[in-house]
Amino acid sequence: MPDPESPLTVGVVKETKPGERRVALVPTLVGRLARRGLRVVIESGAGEGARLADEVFEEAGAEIGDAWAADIVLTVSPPSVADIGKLGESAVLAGFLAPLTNTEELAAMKKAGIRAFAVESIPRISRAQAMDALSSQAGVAGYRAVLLAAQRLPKFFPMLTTAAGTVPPAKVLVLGAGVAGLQALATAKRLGAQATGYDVRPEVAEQVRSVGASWLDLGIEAVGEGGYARELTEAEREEQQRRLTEATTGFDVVITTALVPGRTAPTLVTAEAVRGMRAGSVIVDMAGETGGNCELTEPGKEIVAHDVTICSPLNLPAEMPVHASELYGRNLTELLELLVNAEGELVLDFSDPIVSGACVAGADEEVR
Amino acid sequence: MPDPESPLTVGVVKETKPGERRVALVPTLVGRLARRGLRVVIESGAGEGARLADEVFEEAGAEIGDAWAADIVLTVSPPSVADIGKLGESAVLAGFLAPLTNTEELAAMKKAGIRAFAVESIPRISRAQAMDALSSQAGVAGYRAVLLAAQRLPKFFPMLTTAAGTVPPAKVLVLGAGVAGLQALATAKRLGAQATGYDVRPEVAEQVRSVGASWLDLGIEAVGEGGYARELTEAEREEQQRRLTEATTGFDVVITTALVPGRTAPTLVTAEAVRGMRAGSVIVDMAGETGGNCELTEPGKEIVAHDVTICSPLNLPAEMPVHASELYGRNLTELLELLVNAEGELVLDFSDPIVSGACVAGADEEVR
Amino acid sequence: MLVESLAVLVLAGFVGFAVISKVPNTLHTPLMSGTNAIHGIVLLGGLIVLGHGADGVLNKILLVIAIAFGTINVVGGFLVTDRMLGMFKEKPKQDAAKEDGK
Amino acid sequence: MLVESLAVLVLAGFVGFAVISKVPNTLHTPLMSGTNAIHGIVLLGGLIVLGHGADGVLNKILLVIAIAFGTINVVGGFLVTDRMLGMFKEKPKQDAAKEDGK
Amino acid sequence: MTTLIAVLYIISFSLFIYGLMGLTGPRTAVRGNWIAATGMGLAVVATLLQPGMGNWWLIALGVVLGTVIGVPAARKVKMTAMPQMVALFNGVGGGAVALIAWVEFRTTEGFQHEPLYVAIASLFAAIIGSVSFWGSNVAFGKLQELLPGKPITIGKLQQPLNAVVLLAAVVCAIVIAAGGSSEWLIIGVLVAAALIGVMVVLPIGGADMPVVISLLNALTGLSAAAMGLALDNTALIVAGMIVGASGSILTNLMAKAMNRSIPAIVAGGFGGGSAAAVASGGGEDRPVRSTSAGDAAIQMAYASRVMVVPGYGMAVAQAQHAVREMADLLESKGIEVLYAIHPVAGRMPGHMNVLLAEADVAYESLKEMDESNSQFPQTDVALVIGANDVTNPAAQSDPNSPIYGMPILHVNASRSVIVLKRSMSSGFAGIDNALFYDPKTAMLFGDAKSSVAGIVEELKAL
Amino acid sequence: MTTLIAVLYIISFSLFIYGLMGLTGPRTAVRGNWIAATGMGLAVVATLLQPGMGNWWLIALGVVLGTVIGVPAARKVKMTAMPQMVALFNGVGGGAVALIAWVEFRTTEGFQHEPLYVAIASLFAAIIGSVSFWGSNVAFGKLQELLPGKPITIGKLQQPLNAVVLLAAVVCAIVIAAGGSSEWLIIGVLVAAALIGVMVVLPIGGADMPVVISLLNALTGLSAAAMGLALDNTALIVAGMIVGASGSILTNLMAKAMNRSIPAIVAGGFGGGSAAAVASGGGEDRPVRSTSAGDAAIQMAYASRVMVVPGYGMAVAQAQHAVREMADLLESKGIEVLYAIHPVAGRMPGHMNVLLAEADVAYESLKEMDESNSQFPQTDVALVIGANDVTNPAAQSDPNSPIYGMPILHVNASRSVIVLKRSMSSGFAGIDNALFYDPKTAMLFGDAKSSVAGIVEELKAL
Ligand SMILES: NC(=O)c1ccc[n+]([C@@H]2O[C@H](COP(=O)([O-])OP(=O)(O)OC[C@H]3O[C@@H](n4cnc5c(N)ncnc54)[C@H](OP(=O)(O)O)[C@@H]3O)[C@@H](O)[C@H]2O)c1
Ligand SMILES: NC(=O)c1ccc[n+]([C@@H]2O[C@H](COP(=O)([O-])OP(=O)(O)OC[C@H]3O[C@@H](n4cnc5c(N)ncnc54)[C@H](OP(=O)(O)O)[C@@H]3O)[C@@H](O)[C@H]2O)c1
Ligand SMILES: NC(=O)c1ccc[n+]([C@@H]2O[C@H](COP(=O)([O-])OP(=O)(O)OC[C@H]3O[C@@H](n4cnc5c(N)ncnc54)[C@H](O)[C@@H]3O)[C@@H](O)[C@H]2O)c1
Ligand SMILES: NC(=O)c1ccc[n+]([C@@H]2O[C@H](COP(=O)([O-])OP(=O)(O)OC[C@H]3O[C@@H](n4cnc5c(N)ncnc54)[C@H](O)[C@@H]3O)[C@@H](O)[C@H]2O)c1
Repeated sequence: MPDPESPLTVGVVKETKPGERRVALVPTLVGRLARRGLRVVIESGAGEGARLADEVFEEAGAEIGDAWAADIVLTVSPPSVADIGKLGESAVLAGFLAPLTNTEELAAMKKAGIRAFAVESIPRISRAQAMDALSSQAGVAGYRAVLLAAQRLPKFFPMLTTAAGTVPPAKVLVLGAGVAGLQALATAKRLGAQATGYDVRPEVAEQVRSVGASWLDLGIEAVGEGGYARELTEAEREEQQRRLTEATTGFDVVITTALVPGRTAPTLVTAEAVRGMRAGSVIVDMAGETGGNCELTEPGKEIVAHDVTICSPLNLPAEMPVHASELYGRNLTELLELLVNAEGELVLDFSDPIVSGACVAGADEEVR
Repeated sequence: MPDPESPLTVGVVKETKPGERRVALVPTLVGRLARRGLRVVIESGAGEGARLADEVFEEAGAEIGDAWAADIVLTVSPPSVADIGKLGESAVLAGFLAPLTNTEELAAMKKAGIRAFAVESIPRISRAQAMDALSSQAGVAGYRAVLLAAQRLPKFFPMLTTAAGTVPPAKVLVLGAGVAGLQALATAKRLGAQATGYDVRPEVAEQVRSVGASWLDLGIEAVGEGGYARELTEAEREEQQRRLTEATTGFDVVITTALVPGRTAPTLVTAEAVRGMRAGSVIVDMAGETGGNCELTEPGKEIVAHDVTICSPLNLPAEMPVHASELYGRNLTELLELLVNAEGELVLDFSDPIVSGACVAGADEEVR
Repeated sequence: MLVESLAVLVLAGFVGFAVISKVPNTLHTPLMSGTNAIHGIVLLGGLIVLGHGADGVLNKILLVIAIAFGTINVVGGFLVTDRMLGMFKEKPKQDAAKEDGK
Repeated sequence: MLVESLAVLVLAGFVGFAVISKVPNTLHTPLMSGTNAIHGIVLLGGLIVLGHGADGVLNKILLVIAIAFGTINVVGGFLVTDRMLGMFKEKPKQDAAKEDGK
Repeated sequence: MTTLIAVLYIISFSLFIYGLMGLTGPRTAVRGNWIAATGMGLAVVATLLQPGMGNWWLIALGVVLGTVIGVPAARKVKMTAMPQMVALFNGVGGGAVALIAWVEFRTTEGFQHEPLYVAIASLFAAIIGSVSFWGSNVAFGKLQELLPGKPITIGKLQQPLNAVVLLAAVVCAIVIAAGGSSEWLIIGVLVAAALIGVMVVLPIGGADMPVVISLLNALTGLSAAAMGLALDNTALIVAGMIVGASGSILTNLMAKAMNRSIPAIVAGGFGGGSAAAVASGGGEDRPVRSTSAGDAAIQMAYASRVMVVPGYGMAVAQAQHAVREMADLLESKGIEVLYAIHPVAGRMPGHMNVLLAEADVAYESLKEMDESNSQFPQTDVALVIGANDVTNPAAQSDPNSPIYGMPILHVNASRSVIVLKRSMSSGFAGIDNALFYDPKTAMLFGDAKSSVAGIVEELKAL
Repeated sequence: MTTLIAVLYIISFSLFIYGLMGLTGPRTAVRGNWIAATGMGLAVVATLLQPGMGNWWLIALGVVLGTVIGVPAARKVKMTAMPQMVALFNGVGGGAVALIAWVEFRTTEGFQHEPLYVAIASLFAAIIGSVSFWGSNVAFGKLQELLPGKPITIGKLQQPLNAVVLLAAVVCAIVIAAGGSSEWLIIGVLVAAALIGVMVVLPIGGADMPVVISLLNALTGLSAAAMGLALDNTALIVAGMIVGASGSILTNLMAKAMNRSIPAIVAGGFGGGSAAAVASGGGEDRPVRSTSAGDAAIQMAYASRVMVVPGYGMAVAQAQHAVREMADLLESKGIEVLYAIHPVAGRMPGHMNVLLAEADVAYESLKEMDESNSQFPQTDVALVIGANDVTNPAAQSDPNSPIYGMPILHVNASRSVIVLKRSMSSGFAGIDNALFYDPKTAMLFGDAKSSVAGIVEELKAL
């Protein structure tokens, strides 16, 4: 099917979602794809948010053109139904596609015969680690969350003994110690705060300590499938809230990362807990997308309630577009290298759990 | 003269300068002044910016009232001529008064018979360290400058080796290694960046290394009086600029703190240097108040020039009002304890170099 | 005579005791081998008894064997120890690396 | 006789040599004092010579002095060493603190 | 003449002692060995100078025989077969003592005109010499795999039987000392001792053999000292006793380093207690080579490049500061120390970076995976600190492994590998790691922080 | 009987050796001393058991005299006067040897019927004993300040004069050995040796005295050994020789610890080289007590609370990691370790916090100035690491000082103070610090990082 004369094209589109400054590929990776026999087409201005000018892409060997018409289209955020219409027939689409929530868009893809690969759905097996965009972006988010909290806090993070008196270290609590949570703990500790972590999965305690933070033990466990946490029972949730509310009071900063994929985020910080916190304290709620871990969170906004600043940034990685794009681009490149063989032909091996797992549209037809 | 029945009052005014969130006294210090026989009067809402409600001050023993009418008035930023008019006759005024630049205000004070003490003018002798508000606020500023730079930089500060590739550490250059510069270096290093410091005073090299940073040696020296740097000669300045421009290119973040009190800030980062920096790099110019150390700086603004973000925050300490006010308040309290004797009487001992040094208005009459 | 010998015996014991205090594990085996070679000194016993004329064929045979045994102990012991200590010899590092490469 | 004594002498030298390998500085003086007490063993020489009957008043006087000297060396030496080692004794810490307080 | 000989003897044992001191340190060991050998040469010369020596041809015969057998044996033995060679050399030494004692018995008609102490010393020498000869030979047989390496016992009878044979030897000896002069008595002593030697060593497992050989070595030293008492020969007394004493200490050190107690080992030989069990955790019965902090230190101290491979275990142990200290020490000895950072080492992206930055490790010495892999072949020691999955060759070779396809650090391309972890248990992926069973690999068990601290201490002592 | 005595002698010298081994470690030292004393008791008893002993009354007289003088002297001497006491005890030991040798000469009519070696050994004992007696007495006199502590020389004549006197002693001795039996000869030997003793020690400065006393101690040991050879007494030979050998090593160790070389010291005595110079930097001639890492380690190991006082020097040396390691070690010994953080220690606000946080020191153990000052009186050791101005009492007492009025850490309220810095030079304020001259204070000179590393090593060795 593929013609060595006219190689497969990879399109990198300009993100349209407000505030999205990432881009799905960076110039250093263009050459790597070229070595696989792929031609990269960049939508003009795609790299602007990450301060990557079109020329830089061109220097690296890419063309500026209609990226939506390419054989393989790479995106950062899920395309709208309108965008999906711009895709060529039987095009391959890869990126964050939010398959669990964007049901309408998914239906559109299926109808248009698009073969769509959602990076969220790549199984978290060892071999797929290099394609794990959830991890790479969560790492960025965890780091940024701490910077945000430090900016908003009217106090120092580190302890300082000075001629004008001693300032105690800030106390930072991170709820949910996944990739983002661990990175947040490590960063807070680095900045000199007293970092404490909490998670429902008890085995995480060791990991929390392994970044030099301490562990908040509430005595509630919930381990689900595939390394993700399961949802808690009603009773458990109440108990957790009660104990957490008690514990939260003493902290200057609370960063929450507790997500259960596809479900509403659990409420970990109640309104009562916020009321109990000292004036000027800061909450960074990273679970805003699924409703937030704090009862008072207004997703995407920054509010002050009971003299506590509650931030709920929805797209922290986009605030650090250079490295976030670099990491994300490498994730996608790794994925493409699995979908395209050494001769530059698209070969979708649905017996590979990564391919079948990531494919959210177009798989059924091919497999049968 | 003073009446034990009607003790001296200390007034804490509400700051009016836009963005000024600090307050000249915090509740924990009210008791300390009371023990000296002083009554503290707070202007309503004075603590708002630092999230200190009037009630908190009242609980600590202060009264809400007309702070401008007090015997001793504490401020953070220099009062306007109008404000000076509100002061009682022969009132004592203490705070940042910018004596070298605010000549008009100073004249007004002298005319009104105010005895004014500028914390900037306190001699930097060992005994005065606890009153050294320049130092305490510079420490805050240095820390905040790094947070600001980290926020603006589209990259990670620390080095991270991840499944999606290795991210190199950010390179941070701090120009001017006084209190603010050293704190910035230490904070950048903490966050995982490769921190490098530079100053005209060569003896600072050891201090830069003592916070774990490295030293940029350009081979230019200029040591002035009283521990401050002297202004450079024309030739020296050109040579410095040339060499610095060369060195600056490789850095992701440049933080400048080079001030010579009362003079225009030296230009350390030329437009050419900015052009040479990588897209996305960040400059935080802390010398904006006296014109800035970067040629392209627009004081008080954040601009992007040649794809480099140049921030020039004029009041970094105000962004961290709780601890900044706490430290500043203690500086002022120490100063008051020098001006007021154990019986709560105002005793201005102009033979004390601190008192005579700090007094920028009202001294002449008393001394003679 | 006996008592002087006893004094010598006790002192030698203390020397042996004091000399071996902290030995890195890697040297345990070479050290064992080295002390092993030293007790080959029994060769001297064979030499003395045979040298002072042991009569009878059996005696002579036994003593020749004893001397041979003692000699093996001494000569073999020191040589083997030396080989074991190969890694601690003045290192012609590059050569060793080359040998590996061959 | 002499050679056996020589063997003993040499071995004793090795023992002395091997025993003192790494001594913390704080113990230098007590150790010096302790060895000092041990060479008070010269007392034995006085005992032997006097005990086996030295004739003449001067000899007797000299030997009594020698014995007295030796005794001082031994008795004083061990006692002084013990006092120096006071800090290393099973510490009744609280008492020491109290003493300071008094 | 006798004075000269005596002085030569004194010089020669001084050389032994000086040589032995040298043998306890890596830098002086080689020289120490040759100093001791010089002492031995001097002792032999001194002995041959004795007035009234004769039988020169026979003496020459014995010496030549010994040399012809000993030198090639020592030269040709493979490095791996060293321990059994030492056992053999030790055995013949013991054999020589036993033979000399026997001849002494014969030439003095059962020690009839000798002082009692000569008889006692000779009999002691005979017994210990014979035990050592036969015990060493059995040890040799086991290590050379001529005899099965596993413990061989005759069950419950072992202990009483050993006791009976020991009693027989002692009774014969007492009868001789009391005046008995029948040759069967001395033969009885020798044979009973031989039986003891065989029966005690046979039930001991192969893993404990080095300790047993060391013990037999110390015993041979004692027998030589006893022979010296009997012959009134200072050189024999001193050399034998030094070996006896230092050998005992050494045996103790070796047993400790292997986490074994000497009584337990010997009791095993006597039929009590159970024989050695090699440390194992994962239920695996493949052999694992475990090492000590001291050995790891020496191995690195004599390397020119060391690659540190940190993993989650370093983070759990919070060993980063200790690792930095170790690297500093090595670098001060002129050794290049690099860090191989695997992309997913630890439990979060950049986990190792965070920790190593905290410990102030220079960014330049952190090497990414690809660069590390090209460096390993020129690396003398790869020090794996609490890493597991990221070094597991199964990721490349076993398509059924859950980590198949993950790129790994090829640590076993380096000349030797030392793995620091607490047990044989698995890492995040929950699978076994063939690296640990590689003949190049030595395991240093224990918490990573204390293991590294141990290495640091040993490095300082070098 | 002689056998019993010989065996008792063997037991007694074994006790000496065992006791001496004990004396080298802080935990076993007290017991070691008493073990050695027991050995001495045994040796005396064994000697008194000798057949044919007489003169009991005189013996008793001598022993009683010695006890009556020795015991109170040892009991009452002040701790600070210990070194001169040791010198005195050592001197009388040497004196005893010299006297016995003299009597031997007299009773054997110049060793006329004795083997040559007895004569040589006795004469050696006489010379060394006399040197030791007189040398020790001069050392005592200097330390006790009966003689001026400064070097006393007679200029250029010193060296030739010493040589002449030495020659005289040797010539007299040779004449005796060759058969001379005039009593003047032995008196000549003793007097010449006495002169040497006096003349060699007089020119040596007070600071080197401990080394000299140790040297004289070793010499007395050798003289005892020589006396043992002459009297054919094993106990004397062994004990004397052990002291001779261990004393030499110890002298060497002491000289090294004080950064002096023995040849230089003795050469000083012989008129060559210049005499000791105490370490000093600031041109100050007030005495400063300097200490070693080993002593600092022991002092802290036996404390119950240690306060670390960090300053700019810790930052310059980047010693924070080493400090943490040291604190960990101390804490593992059950010692409380706190950090006294002065508000302006270092060169920027919070300088110490940044560094200590990097080294992962727990925030709870950092104490502010006021709290620290109330803790110092209950502190055994205040360890000042590169801090200077912030501990300078001039800030409180000297209104003319540039730092007058600055609050300081009252480190000298603690029981002892150890200051780590590179020299006597001043800190930021450029002024001298009286703390360094406080009798409670000991200075450990050197880069803070390596000094702390040294302390860590010593702590591990304890
Ligand atoms: N980096 C990431 O982002 C990330 C995220 C999630 C998962 N992972 C996975 O985590 C794994 C990382 O590999 P890895 O080699 O670093 O770790 P690993 O395979 O989990 O192995 C860690 C080893 O350290 C040892 N250990 C634990 N505590 C120790 C201590 N205190 N002292 C000494 N040893 C200790 C353990 O053995 P003992 O129990 O015998 O001591 C264990 O075998 C990979 O499988 C990776 O896929 C990585
Ligand atoms: N904290 C602030 O904000 C700030 C700002 C500006 C000025 N200051 C001033 O700085 C001073 C701080 O007092 P401080 O006691 O911390 O320091 P300091 O008085 O400056 O003394 C530091 C001492 O450390 C020693 N030192 C330097 N490098 C060393 C090394 N590598 N190893 C061991 N010792 C070393 C120096 O002695 P050697 O040379 O003999 O080794 C020096 O005496 C105060 O006077 C304060 O007023 C403070
Ligand atoms: N294959 C791999 O190597 C790999 C790579 C990345 C992540 N993972 C694993 O995936 C899992 C999740 O990773 P993630 O960072 O994306 O996490 P996530 O964003 O899915 O969840 C964040 C954390 O919140 C916790 N959480 C959920 N509900 C909670 C509640 N009610 N209270 C408190 N905490 C709650 C979860 O346990 C999780 O640790 C982890 O086990 C991680 O190790 C594996
Ligand atoms: N008494 C005390 O203990 C005390 C307290 C605080 C500060 N100080 C001293 O005061 C001095 C200044 O402190 P600060 O932090 O307020 O500094 P600052 O804000 O006055 O100046 C910042 C730094 O910029 C440097 N600088 C000036 N011109 C420069 C140029 N052209 N190029 C590069 N660098 C240039 C200066 O040398 C100074 O280090 C320092 O010496 C500090 O140690 C002393």
